[in-house]
Amino acid sequence: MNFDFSTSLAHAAFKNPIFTASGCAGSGKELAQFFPLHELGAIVTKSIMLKPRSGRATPRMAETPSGMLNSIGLQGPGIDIFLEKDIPWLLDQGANIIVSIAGETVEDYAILAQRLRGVPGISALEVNISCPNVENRGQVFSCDPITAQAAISAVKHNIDSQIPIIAKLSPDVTDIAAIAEVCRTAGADAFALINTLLGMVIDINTMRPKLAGKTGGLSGPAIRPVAVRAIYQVRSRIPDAVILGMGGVTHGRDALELVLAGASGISIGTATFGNPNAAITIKNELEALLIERGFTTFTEAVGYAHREEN
Amino acid sequence: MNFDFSTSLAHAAFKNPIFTASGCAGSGKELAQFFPLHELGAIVTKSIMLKPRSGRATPRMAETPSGMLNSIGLQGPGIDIFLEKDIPWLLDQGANIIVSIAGETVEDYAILAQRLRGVPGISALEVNISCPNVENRGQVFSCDPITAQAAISAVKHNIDSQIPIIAKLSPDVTDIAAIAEVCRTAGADAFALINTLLGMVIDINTMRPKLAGKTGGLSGPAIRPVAVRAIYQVRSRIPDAVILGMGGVTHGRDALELVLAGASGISIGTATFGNPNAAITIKNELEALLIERGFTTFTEAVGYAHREEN
Amino acid sequence: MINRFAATVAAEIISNKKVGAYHHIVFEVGEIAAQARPGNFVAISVGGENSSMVLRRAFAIHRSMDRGASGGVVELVVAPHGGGSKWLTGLPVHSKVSLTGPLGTSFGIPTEPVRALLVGGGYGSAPLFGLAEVLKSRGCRVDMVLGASSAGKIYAPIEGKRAVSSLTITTDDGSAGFHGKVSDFLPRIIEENQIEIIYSCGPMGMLEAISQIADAHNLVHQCAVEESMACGIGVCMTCVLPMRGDDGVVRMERSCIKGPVVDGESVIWNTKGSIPEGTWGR
Amino acid sequence: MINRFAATVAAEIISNKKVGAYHHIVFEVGEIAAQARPGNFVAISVGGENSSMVLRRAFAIHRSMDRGASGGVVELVVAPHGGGSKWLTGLPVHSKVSLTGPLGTSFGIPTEPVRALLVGGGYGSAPLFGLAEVLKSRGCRVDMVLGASSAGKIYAPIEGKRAVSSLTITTDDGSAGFHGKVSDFLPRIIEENQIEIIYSCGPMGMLEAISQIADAHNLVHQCAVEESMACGIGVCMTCVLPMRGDDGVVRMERSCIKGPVVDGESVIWNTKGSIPEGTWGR
Ligand SMILES: Cc1cc2nc3c(=O)[nH]c(=O)nc-3n(C[C@H](O)[C@H](O)[C@H](O)COP(=O)(O)OP(=O)(O)OC[C@H]3O[C@@H](n4cnc5c(N)ncnc54)[C@H](O)[C@@H]3O)c2cc1C
Ligand SMILES: Cc1cc2nc3c(=O)[nH]c(=O)nc-3n(C[C@H](O)[C@H](O)[C@H](O)COP(=O)(O)OP(=O)(O)OC[C@H]3O[C@@H](n4cnc5c(N)ncnc54)[C@H](O)[C@@H]3O)c2cc1C
Ligand SMILES: Cc1cc2nc3c(=O)[nH]c(=O)nc-3n(C[C@H](O)[C@H](O)[C@H](O)COP(=O)(O)O)c2cc1C
Ligand SMILES: Cc1cc2nc3c(=O)[nH]c(=O)nc-3n(C[C@H](O)[C@H](O)[C@H](O)COP(=O)(O)O)c2cc1C
Ligand code: FES
Ligand code: FES
Repeated sequence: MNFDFSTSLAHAAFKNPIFTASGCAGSGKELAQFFPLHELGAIVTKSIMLKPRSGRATPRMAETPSGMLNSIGLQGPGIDIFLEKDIPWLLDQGANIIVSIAGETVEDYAILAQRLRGVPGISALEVNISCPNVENRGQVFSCDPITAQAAISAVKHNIDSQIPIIAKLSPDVTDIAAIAEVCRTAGADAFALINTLLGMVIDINTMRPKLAGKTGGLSGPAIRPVAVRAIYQVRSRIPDAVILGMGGVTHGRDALELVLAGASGISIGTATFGNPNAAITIKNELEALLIERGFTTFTEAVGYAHREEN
Repeated sequence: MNFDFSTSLAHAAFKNPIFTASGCAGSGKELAQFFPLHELGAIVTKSIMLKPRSGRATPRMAETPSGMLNSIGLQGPGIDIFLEKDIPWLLDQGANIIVSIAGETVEDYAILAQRLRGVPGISALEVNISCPNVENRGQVFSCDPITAQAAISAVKHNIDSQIPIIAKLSPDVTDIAAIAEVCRTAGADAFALINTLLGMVIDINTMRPKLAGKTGGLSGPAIRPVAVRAIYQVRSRIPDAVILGMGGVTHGRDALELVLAGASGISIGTATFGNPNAAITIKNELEALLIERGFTTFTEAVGYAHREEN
Repeated sequence: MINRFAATVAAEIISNKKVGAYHHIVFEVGEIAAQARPGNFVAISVGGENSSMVLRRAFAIHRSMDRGASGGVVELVVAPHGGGSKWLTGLPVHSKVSLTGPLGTSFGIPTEPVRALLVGGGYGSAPLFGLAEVLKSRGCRVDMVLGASSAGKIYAPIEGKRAVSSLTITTDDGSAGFHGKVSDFLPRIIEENQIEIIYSCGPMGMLEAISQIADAHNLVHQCAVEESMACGIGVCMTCVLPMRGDDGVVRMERSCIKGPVVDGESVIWNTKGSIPEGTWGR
Repeated sequence: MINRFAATVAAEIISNKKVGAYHHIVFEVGEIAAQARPGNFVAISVGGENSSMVLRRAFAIHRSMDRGASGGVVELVVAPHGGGSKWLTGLPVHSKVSLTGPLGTSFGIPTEPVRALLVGGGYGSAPLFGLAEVLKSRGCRVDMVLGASSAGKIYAPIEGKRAVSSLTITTDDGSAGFHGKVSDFLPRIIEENQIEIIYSCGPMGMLEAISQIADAHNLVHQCAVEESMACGIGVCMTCVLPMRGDDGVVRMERSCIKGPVVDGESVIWNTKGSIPEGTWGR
């Protein structure tokens, strides 16, 4: 079959549109046991911060109907160890890498971008601005147009110009397309939609919030309709928006929904927890579904649900 | 067992805390075939508007993982027929009634409140401000503090003072507690949390949005963690907030979660579609769970998850 | 008003057999079997206790039998379509499912013997055999036309044919019976058999085509419609379709309680995706 | 690093029997049985195709048997707890489930014959019998203490006892064996049997108590911990617990790949709900 499965996010090209989701693939090593990482379009790394982070206390997760809550709190080794250990290892595997970064202040974002500047082998930067801003009462950066813009600008001014910037947005806002617009103005080349929804589970035995951090991020199939809506909305408002979609994709058919809504790439998160090989299965299923529908290239299908009525 | 299951929303008392959810119990007649309506704390009527409404075109629904989308578009007979037919019938059944109203303009809300003024047998008014404001590009009233406040004020100034006003809020906002605060200032006595989340499903065969209205409201167990979080947040920000909770309650244990988070009453929506007797089963299960946990009155359990660590 | 006999029972599957493209499934349902009329449907919970599918699935009652003290049964003909119906067709005997029924309206039975034509598309034939028996017992002559995309999707059990004077089969691909759509053959059958009333059940496109033919021949046409239903009991307003009332006003009516069996003439067809102009409250 | 033999297979249930409060379930798993070591666990998808439960459930391998060409089996002891485990214990034989394993670390086997004490709480006894056999085959003396809240929750199959020199049973309610907690009896047993190493598996509170006793007696203590796990393969970071590394630094380590079997001494116990001071990155 002569189907062209390749895709691109702004000026970064990938051999196929199925990626891991940030925070859902460990350092890559753990998944590599189940399949060769270079079979995916890209590995999106866990959001890395400046310093080592212990993350939140446990319990850190609760299963919910067709989903789960997590409150990892961005546990990680910090940018130095990450650059020294994780990146070279991923490159060794022949993996395409999208580095996800997260900061607590606008300056953090700037410094992280500087540290990544000139590092070879990075295809794109995902800027996780769905995390708390310590300078602003812990309000999430992407929940406020001003801080969202500031974080993206900080990255834009400090990273190599050929590295696309993907702004990762929270769905917990009144108007996600408006946030996307300011991020674009600030220099974002693409959007990652969506991060988790804020949720809570109360343990009916202890009669307190189940997670040590009280609230957590809701992911999995439960949120897929919100992801599809967010992608569709952003694509409607910004017709040439480049979108990396995610949220509850578990089967090829789910990925197809997000693609039709406007996603040029699909990240697989929670599905991997239920099935270590999920990303590969989804990749194969998506390809088959697209061919079945008569597409000859993947990119034809991107945003196809927006076409005029005939 | 000497368990006191009664509850109140501001100055309205109910014999138990399990209600129907607006739009999920028809006019009451349909459910009455499965159980006597007076067995519930109250029947919350489908949001009524000034004029008859055809609602949206079909398809109006799509099932989603542990949830569903609907886009009914507030189909209904308008306030006149509603007052003439539905209210007397419900009163005949011995049902406690909470009337839900929805407007397209601030003036609509004012007129609806006037029409309901002095109507006997209404326990409370649920003001659905999670609907589009035609005067403001169709933006949902409760998504903007100014329009939210205006709609609630309009009701407050026109309804009998002894009828509690319950502001029903959309979770699709950056800060739901902030919206609750302005509604309270405008005269809301209680909050109904939460309305549906905006979602979309794309039909992978037609490759277009599945609903005729494109987007729809996401309800059911999938959104329960968002409901619990919203209730907990509003109760944290406004410690004496009175809350009618809803969102994915399907079993007694789910109701208990919302109660512990801060809900004084629980509305049952989507669960009724899966099981016509759901509200009654949930009522019985909730009572048993509360007794099992040593509560002697329902109200002791309300917001119990907020208690200090010991 | 909603079917006043409706109740929810834990129904045991006592037989589940593949028949062509469908499964014929028999449920032990107790007293409600006695209340079921041809055209009524049941709504079944699917996927078991921890199912991600929160809504019931609607299925037309194929036949129902009240066996007195030994309990009643209803039979369904189920096409394995998506997750819910596949789960149901995959259940072993003795499984129990939550079943609500009988729901909705039933086919109107003429008080006089008439010449009736029953038209079914795919699994839409299911409710027609029970109807045929009732009509036959009232002295009616019953002709039947069943159509489907291909042979395997024609559901026509041998015992069902007893009550039928003639049975015409059509398939889109010609793999059984006549090659074509049922509507291609109706005018001739109507005329040859001097049909006085049409009953139909099947895809909406087929019902619309039959309505036009019934109109042209000035015949009463009772059809069982099929809209996406969330509740099946009239409380959710998802299953509506535009229908003209006796007062001439078009309203968005719930197909689960005003239907599934409706008067074909009263339906405003082919409006999927829009509300017809002049509809009440538009 | 994650268990390098881990793979996902469609495992057929070939036996499922209720034993006291538990179900003993045998799965046909093919080649991976040969790789399983005492202490490893498997992760199973629950609820079937349209399940609302999106995460796998972790179960310690009770025993595993490589039967060469006729395929390998693993046996689990499953407590019906919530939706997922109840679904699993309710499955009929010949059902297939998706099973990933073997996962995690295994109990370290001493190279010299030693006097080992194996302590299990509830279904935590499951992995200990396989361990006992291995230890016995290496010439170790094996004593065992099993505790639970009541008699029905003691899992101690007769054939499992073969490898054990002494078996002490304790229950919280006194319904079997000694009345009390396992930890109440350990000091005496340790001393009487001159125990050199303790292996344990059970609730976290019990493991902590044993750790203290092991400390006091200056014994090595290998315990299998149990944290809520979303992935079981090291990619999600939900299952962490604070552990002191060889470098003396406390880190939040993943119990699914650094564990479940860890050195009791290295765990910072009783920190649920908080991160211990001095933890790396706190
Ligand atoms: C009154 C009535 C009678 C019916 N009788 C029969 C029958 O006798 N035999 C039979 O095989 N099928 C019948 N159907 C169709 C049957 O309800 C659907 O095939 C079934 O709901 C599909 O569920 P699923 O989970 O397999 O598919 P999915 O496509 O996964 O279902 C997703 C959702 O869409 C709804 N849905 C999907 N297809 C239909 C449809 N065609 N009509 C209504 N809702 C749909 C489902 O109820 C569910 O909520 C009838 C439908 C109605 C409304
Ligand atoms: C390494 C390991 C080994 C285990 N071995 C066994 C065993 O041999 N036999 C046995 O009966 N059980 C064992 N468990 C516990 C078993 O995993 C839980 O009982 C099971 O996950 C509960 O799922 P549920 O759907 O029935 O309950 P629910 O409470 O509905 O589960 C909800 C969620 O919480 C998680 N969860 C709930 N309880 C536990 C728990 N105790 N530990 C970890 N996650 C939990 C589930 O995985 C699920 O994601 C083990 C757990 C771990 C981590
Ligand atoms: C355990 C877990 C950890 C996550 N960590 C991160 C993270 O570090 N950075 C980030 O941008 N998103 C993170 N996410 C969000 C995911 O990348 C993804 O946006 C979200 O989970 C929705 O996709 P899914 O439903 O496929 O999981 C995390 C999600 C989960 C479940
Ligand atoms: C079919 C349907 C119709 C609804 N109609 C209304 C309505 O008219 N007014 C309103 O305030 N909420 C309406 N809702 C929202 C519900 O009242 C409720 O807030 C929401 O569905 C969450 O609860 P649930 O998950 O229990 O359904 C509707 C929900 C559904 C599913
Ligand atoms: S299906 Fe709910 S009203 Fe008809
Ligand atoms: S369970 Fe996911 S990292 Fe351990």
